[in-house]
Amino acid sequence: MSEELYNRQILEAARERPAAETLADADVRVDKDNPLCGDRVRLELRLEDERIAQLAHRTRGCLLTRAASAMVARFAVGYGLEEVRLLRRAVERILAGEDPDPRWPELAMFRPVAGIRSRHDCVRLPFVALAEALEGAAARTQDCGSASAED
Amino acid sequence: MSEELYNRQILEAARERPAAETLADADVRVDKDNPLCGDRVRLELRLEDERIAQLAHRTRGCLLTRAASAMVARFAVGYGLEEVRLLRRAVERILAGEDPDPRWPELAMFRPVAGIRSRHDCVRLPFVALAEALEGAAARTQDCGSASAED
Amino acid sequence: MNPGVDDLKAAFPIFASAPRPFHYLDNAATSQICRPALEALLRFEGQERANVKRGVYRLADAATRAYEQARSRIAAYIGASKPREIVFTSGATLALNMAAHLLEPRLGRGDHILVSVAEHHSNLVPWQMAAERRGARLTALAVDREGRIRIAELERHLTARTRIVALTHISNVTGLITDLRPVAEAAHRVGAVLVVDGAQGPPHGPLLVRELGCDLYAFSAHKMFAATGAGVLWIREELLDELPPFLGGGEMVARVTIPQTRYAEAPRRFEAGTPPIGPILALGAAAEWLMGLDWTVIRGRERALLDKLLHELSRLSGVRLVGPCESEGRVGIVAFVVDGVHPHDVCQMLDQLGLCLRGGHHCAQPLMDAFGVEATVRASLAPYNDEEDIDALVEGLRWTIRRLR
Amino acid sequence: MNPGVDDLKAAFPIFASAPRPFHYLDNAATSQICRPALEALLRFEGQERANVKRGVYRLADAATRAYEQARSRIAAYIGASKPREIVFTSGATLALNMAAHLLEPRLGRGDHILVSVAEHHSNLVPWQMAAERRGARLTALAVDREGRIRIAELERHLTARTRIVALTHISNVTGLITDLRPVAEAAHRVGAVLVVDGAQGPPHGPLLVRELGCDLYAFSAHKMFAATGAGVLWIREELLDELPPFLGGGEMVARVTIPQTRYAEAPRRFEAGTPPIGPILALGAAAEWLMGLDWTVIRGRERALLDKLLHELSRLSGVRLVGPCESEGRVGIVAFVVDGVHPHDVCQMLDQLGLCLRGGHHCAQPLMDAFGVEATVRASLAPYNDEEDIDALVEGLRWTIRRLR
Ligand SMILES: Cc1ncc(COP(=O)(O)O)c(C=O)c1O
Ligand SMILES: Cc1ncc(COP(=O)(O)O)c(C=O)c1O
Repeated sequence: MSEELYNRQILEAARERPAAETLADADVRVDKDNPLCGDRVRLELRLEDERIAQLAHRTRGCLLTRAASAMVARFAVGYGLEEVRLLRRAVERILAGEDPDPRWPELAMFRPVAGIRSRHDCVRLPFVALAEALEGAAARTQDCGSASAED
Repeated sequence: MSEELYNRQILEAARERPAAETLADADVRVDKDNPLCGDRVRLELRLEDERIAQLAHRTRGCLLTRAASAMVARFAVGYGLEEVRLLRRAVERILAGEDPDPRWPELAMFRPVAGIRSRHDCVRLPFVALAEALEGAAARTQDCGSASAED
Repeated sequence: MNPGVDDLKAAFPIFASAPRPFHYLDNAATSQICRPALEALLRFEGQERANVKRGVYRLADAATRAYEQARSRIAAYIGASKPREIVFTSGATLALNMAAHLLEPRLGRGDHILVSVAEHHSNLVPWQMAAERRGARLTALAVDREGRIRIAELERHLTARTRIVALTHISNVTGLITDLRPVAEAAHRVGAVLVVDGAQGPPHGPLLVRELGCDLYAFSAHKMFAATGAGVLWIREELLDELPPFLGGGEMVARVTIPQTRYAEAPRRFEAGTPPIGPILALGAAAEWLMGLDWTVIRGRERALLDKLLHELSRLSGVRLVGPCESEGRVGIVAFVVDGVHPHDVCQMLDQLGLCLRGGHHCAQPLMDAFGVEATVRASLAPYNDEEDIDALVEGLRWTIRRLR
Repeated sequence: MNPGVDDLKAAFPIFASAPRPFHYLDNAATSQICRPALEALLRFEGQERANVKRGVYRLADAATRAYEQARSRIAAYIGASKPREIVFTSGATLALNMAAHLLEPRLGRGDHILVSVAEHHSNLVPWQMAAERRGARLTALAVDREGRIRIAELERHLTARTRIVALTHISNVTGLITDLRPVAEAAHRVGAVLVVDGAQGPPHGPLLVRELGCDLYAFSAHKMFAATGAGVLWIREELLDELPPFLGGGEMVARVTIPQTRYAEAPRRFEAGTPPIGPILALGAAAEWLMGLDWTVIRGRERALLDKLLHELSRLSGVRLVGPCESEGRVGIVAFVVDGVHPHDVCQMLDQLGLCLRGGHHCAQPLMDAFGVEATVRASLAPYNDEEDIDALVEGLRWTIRRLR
């Protein structure tokens, strides 16, 4: 299993360059570090109706993190909070050594990482960034909606 | 060896009551604790020409400490700093498992303690108190003798 | 009944190798290690050793995984709600010092810390030091004649300025179990946190730390049948994220520059440097093994031995119990004095019969003062003790009294 | 030549059991345990276990004796003038935190602590924390392009307000040995004490800590072929009696009452609670065994391996050394990057060939910043490494570069 860790899918995904590294009119921006190695994902989203209309990322990281960022970029446009959470769960399934969620068969490329716990965070990082970005946006909307006394 | 730890000599010495527990006209008084168990020796000395003219002690301790105090009481009258230091060394010899100094054959009773390091301080306590008392007295005399600017 | 409970000595390697007779009754000081703990220690140190938390090679990855598994096992053993509530330390004493430092920022000049007269020095001196650094006040709940902490006096001590209540779960001198629930409620009512010295708790079986009502709980591995060198500070999750770090160093940081440092999340924030990995894995293995035992049986047996011991001691003339005479509300720890014979001499004599007991103040001088003694002899039981140990002790005491009094 | 130096792998149990190939090159993180240390650990935990410092029965007495013998052995290994200068801790990180707390009373508002950019977080964060608590200033000596601490700039940093200089003995990233003598002289001239992070020192042979000129010296057992869970803070005798205690608890006191405590003498004053006895006995056994080896031979061999490693790495296209290119003035620790391949990916690939190397910032982020890198791969040597390990590493790097770049 470990032999296929750097499989062709991961190597190719890691080489994918994002359509954009930054967005002029981003609604949300999240920076997420991996404290283990200092790797960093910066994610920017433009939202429409609480769904992702456009996504940019700048990823400085290992092959696993870069491949994971590429997956985020590939999947996320059109997603709302619900889908993003399902995607997070699908990633955890893979890292727990389970079969991939049929909605995202590409995640299977990360199967060999299941056996190497110290690398789980490398795969998680971009997905966590995505979830936080959307959750943060949702919370903000809610806060405004509930007209809390915050300022 | 350990079988004879509580030998007749030690048991008898531990039962000896001091001639005096306290002196009305003591020149030096030293309190010495064994931090291991809180045992305590209070030693009072009357000096003449820097030699011990009279000795009293109050010993609250185990059989070993009490036997050691009895030895101090038995030996020390007439001693000056020199003899007290030799006696200290003789005690260390015994605790190191060596033959007793021929000047103090009675110390042989403590031979079995050599093998039990945690009890060495029980035997030492009264002898250390004695040495400190005389060293303290000598230092004070010196201080006065050299007319130091202390006050 | 659980297999193995009938011959527990077989699970503790020392009984196979120690010269006979061997009656180990100093379990409150340190207990003997169980085979699963010793094997985990040996396996890690001798065959699978790598540092944790950083390496990506398989050996290091496995070590990290085992380390986190130990955290989960210990969380389960003490009934923590999450593994992240478990902070590894080198022992109960460091855990209690850590507690004092973590809580120190809450102490202002004139604020109040409440302890008890029954505390082990490790749950007293750190609070004295913290009080001194912050100009806080420290008071102590008294004990009754039998050493019971006077919980009834709580209300007299607690004030709006009380920030910390630090009490022992089980006294290492009397074996008395503190009734913590009312203390927790009273402490929380005035806004104080309750820190519990649990050094003598986990050796007597799995517990539910959340139900005790306390906020921090400290204990040592070497007293619960694992290796020397490891300990735990349990911190209630609600507090975890608001407490500052104590020790600085590798692994507890998120980002370090010369002018400043951003700290990592709990529990990493509290675990600076290379942890005592081997001892921690041993602790995890011990917790796992202990969880599988039938504690109803073990506790019942301990109680029966304790009853027997108390009964026999009370019949020995010249022996005086220090602490209660009954087995109610306590574990198998019994302190006593032999009139006219120093505790160290008693223990030294008993040693000649293969009996290992401790004499001294048991790091509880204020309690000794309360009892009006300098020191006591102490017998403390573990699941591997049996009637023979008690019989040998009683016989040994008779012999000692004959010879030394 | 000393018997055994030719086949040192035989003295380290892991090499007999680890699946082949096994090339352990992460010694700066944790080294493997030597047989004498493992046996001492096992013997104590499994067969001779008792708490130290208090019991009078033979088992406890023997444990105390062994504990003090370990203190003497370690004093001899590092060239301390007295065993009492050795304070046992749970590791280098705790030792450095202890140093910071012991020295903290010397820091007034506006006083100055000097460190360097090359420090491990464990010798930086505790000083940041102390500076923050006392309102003191912290500055850092810069490093040159190869990571050498700029000792020449000492005079610019030191002032009459400098109280503490805290530097590494040997960098865990570059292997560079700090020239401590001139630092000690300059520090002492302004009345400052010199604290040295010796984590990477004792693994490279016996030393003479007094001749280094420093005042406190901290290190860990697990990096010098002993068990995890123990460490040492050496304190120069002249300072021993004037430093206050740090951790409070059992064994470090002379007399305790509720209002106040009188502390014991050094080193007991600094050793609160039950120490990591097993790991400390293992450390003593390791020190004793290491003392018997021929370090002229071992150092010569390490130097030759280091030369070979540096030479091979410099010939590999795509590999860039981080730190100096020569073996002068350093031990066998080499950091490098593979252009375009993340250090973690490099290490993960190497692992597939049985090579254990660390990738990351090595708890030295300020040094990484100075080098302008996020992380590096690091190979670190121990006496049991040989040419095969170097050859395997070079081969592994070639393969990694072919596959991942
Ligand atoms: C230079 C240096 N200092 C301090 C430490 C901290 O040692 P430990 O993690 O054993 O406490 C290390 C080891 O990681 C080190 O290499
Ligand atoms: C009640 C109690 N608290 C604290 C401690 C301190 O534990 P350790 O010495 O393992 O740090 C002990 C053990 O001596 C104890 O019995």
